[in-house]
Amino acid sequence: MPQIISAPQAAALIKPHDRIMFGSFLAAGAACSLIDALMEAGTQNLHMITIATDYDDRGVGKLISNKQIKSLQCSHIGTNKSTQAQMNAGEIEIELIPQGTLAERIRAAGAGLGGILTPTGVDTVVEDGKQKFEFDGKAYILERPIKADFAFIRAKKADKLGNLVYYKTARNSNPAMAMAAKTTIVEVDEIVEIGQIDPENVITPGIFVDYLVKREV
Amino acid sequence: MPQIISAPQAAALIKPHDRIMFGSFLAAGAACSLIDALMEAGTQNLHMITIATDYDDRGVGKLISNKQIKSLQCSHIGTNKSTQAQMNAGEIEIELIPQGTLAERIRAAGAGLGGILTPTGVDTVVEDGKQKFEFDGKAYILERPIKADFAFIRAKKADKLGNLVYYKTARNSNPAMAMAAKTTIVEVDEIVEIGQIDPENVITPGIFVDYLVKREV
Amino acid sequence: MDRKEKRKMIVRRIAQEIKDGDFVNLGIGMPTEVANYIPEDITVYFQSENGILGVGPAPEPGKEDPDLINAGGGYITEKKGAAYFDSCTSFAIIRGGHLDMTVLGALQVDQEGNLANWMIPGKLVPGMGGAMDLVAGTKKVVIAMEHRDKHGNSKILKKCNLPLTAAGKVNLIVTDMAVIEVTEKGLLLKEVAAWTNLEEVKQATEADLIVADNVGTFE
Amino acid sequence: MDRKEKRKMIVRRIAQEIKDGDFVNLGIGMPTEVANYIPEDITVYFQSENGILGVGPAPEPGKEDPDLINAGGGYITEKKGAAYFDSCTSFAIIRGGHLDMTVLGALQVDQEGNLANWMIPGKLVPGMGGAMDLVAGTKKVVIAMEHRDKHGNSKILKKCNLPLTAAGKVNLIVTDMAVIEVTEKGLLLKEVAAWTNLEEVKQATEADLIVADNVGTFE
Repeated sequence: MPQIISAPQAAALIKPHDRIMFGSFLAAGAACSLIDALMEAGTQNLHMITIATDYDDRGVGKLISNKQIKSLQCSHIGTNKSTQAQMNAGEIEIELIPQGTLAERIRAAGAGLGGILTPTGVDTVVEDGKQKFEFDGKAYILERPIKADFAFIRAKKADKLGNLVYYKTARNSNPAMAMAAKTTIVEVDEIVEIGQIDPENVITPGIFVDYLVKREV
Repeated sequence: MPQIISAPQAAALIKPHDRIMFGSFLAAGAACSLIDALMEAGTQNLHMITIATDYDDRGVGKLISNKQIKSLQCSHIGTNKSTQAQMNAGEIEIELIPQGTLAERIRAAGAGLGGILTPTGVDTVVEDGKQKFEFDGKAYILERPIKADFAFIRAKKADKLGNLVYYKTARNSNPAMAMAAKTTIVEVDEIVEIGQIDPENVITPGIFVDYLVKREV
Repeated sequence: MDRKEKRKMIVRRIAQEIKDGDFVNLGIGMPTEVANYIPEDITVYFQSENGILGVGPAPEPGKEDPDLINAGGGYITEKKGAAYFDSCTSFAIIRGGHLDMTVLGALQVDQEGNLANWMIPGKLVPGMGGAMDLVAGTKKVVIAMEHRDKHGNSKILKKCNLPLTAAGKVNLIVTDMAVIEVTEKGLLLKEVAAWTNLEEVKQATEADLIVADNVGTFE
Repeated sequence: MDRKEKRKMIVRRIAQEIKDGDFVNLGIGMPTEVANYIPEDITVYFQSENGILGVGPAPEPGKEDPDLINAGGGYITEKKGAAYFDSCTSFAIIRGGHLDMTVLGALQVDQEGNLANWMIPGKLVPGMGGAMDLVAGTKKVVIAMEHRDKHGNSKILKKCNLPLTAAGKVNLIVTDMAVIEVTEKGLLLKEVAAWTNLEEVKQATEADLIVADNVGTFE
């Protein structure tokens, strides 16, 4: 059963050089209280895994503006000037990954797979250094799982077992990331009693959840 | 938007040698009206993809008892005497696949992946003839997607767009199979108007559904 | 015809490619506007890769929900019959070939159907986002772009020189000057915009063009 | 002690391995009975690979639901806080290492921790079902079986000769005679059933046994 802690307590679990997955898509579905607490804690040299670096002043991008991120795996940085600037200055190391491949690599980590073969990125720079396959005339590249020490997840509601439901397009990468980290911390609007979420509607079963944090922003 | 047809009309779409996926787990979540209609049609030499062959007189097993299945990919046949007998008599060709690998191979087909690497089956006969990989001291085998011409899906409810919700453990392989066939036919207890299923609770989006059939048994 | 009018013409023309019942993903920028030109007598469901099938029009002012956005970050509403899903399912839809069409912008396309739209080395590196998956997986890939760049150079080349998004996957190119189909034999010029003419299109195009028997017009 | 009592003893002993808050998958047959011996002061969530976390006890007669079953096809109920999911998510939980324990039956185990429990060539081929995934992925693999087969031969071997379910993945073997841990050095005999003794266990076991310093008893 997950432990209920505060955002600062969650942030205190993070050490320099930890690998953290951040659910979010252009700030929708970002765990804002956790991000703010991590900024407050000031932990540096973190590795960020996220879909996009959101905005300079909103979503996961705030941690980049605050210079806490040393390296980054994501699919898009175009909406965040700090990321571009730090990349150009050599202050941040970036692996750009096609968004569907990123999602699937995260899922593979959570599902215990050793990798997936995808046609995405074939004949582009994405295939560089990767093993290539051809079946029935179609080419695929082998993409390896992406794991993390922590996942910062945003859900709408959790019961005390950690069963989660999400809200509209704030769902995005959160369910996959919840499966793929050693420790999953979930920021929710509401924590309800066991039995108050219909078992048919649970998106992330509680087995994937380690900590619950009540959203404060 | 999916077309609403009868079970006999659905069965009439099937031709000998077609590859059909059948959602079901020991008869829970089997599309019984579709199976009965296919027995009535008597189409033979079919290839069946399913989790288990259920029972001789219940679930997908009825099609085996009725000698309509020429070849079979599944994870378990222990509950069906007809399957065992036809296998021993050389009348049916069987590929036994670990259940999680079966699910993942079906999903891979639906998701456009060229395969997945799984640790399941390493150092067993399952790895025979397959490409093997080792990463960080752990071994994996490459498993290829399983596609089909048709999927016979059982859901609880559909709206007229084909958005589906399931019922308890009748969900099982149905959502993955709904994604993986050229033509997906869904048997439902109830067809409701568009807008009557909460968008948050849709398990299979209508984009995967070609035909809806009202359950009659 | 000013630039704004030309862009409207492009998206209006692309809207005609969409059929009743299609599932379509619209890229960021100009492609997003295609949704505004769908005829009222057909039903189209728009997918957005951040996790929704059934994107509705922009909300009324004051009703924006920061957790209900499209892939460009724009506020949207939910169409009746919509479904939400996570990134994995979203890209299963995309990569798995379940979408009928995607409309994307481009920096360059070439006569082999190659597309470059995600980076200019040393200058602009926004990242590929979902574009590589969309182009790899969707049944019909339509490019919406201006025919020439701001220096007047052709964006339709014999061979792309920017890093590719995907090779050989583009099906149709719609610009402010022409409608061009990518065929096995090369680029087939099918329509010329009413404001220009065949000769001007040829001059504005670096790639080899095969001119269709009956070149139409669009406006 | 009759056979039925011995089987009860096995599952009772295995129940003691389960800790408060554990997520556990129980195999078909004898392992399923482990659920009946969980102490009341701990909370355990049982997963069944057909798509539920939070398996409750068997329903009252007349309340069976053919769409609410466990992996053995037995009727179950839904525990408060349960969740349903599809086969892919179910095996993501299993293969991804998220379960604390699985309890499975066996035809043979050996001193390298190999397990054979899915076929006897030319005789019985039920198929592996979910067993290969469970053994490959779960943190702790516990085997529940009788120590000897019906001919009196040891089922704990130096080397399995039936087709394997997985290699080197078994952690604990609980039989009607002994509790044996699979360690890097070999099989560590930790407990002997109260109805028998160390010498009888050794005689009934083909595999090499390392006898623990303080061999306990169980009953």
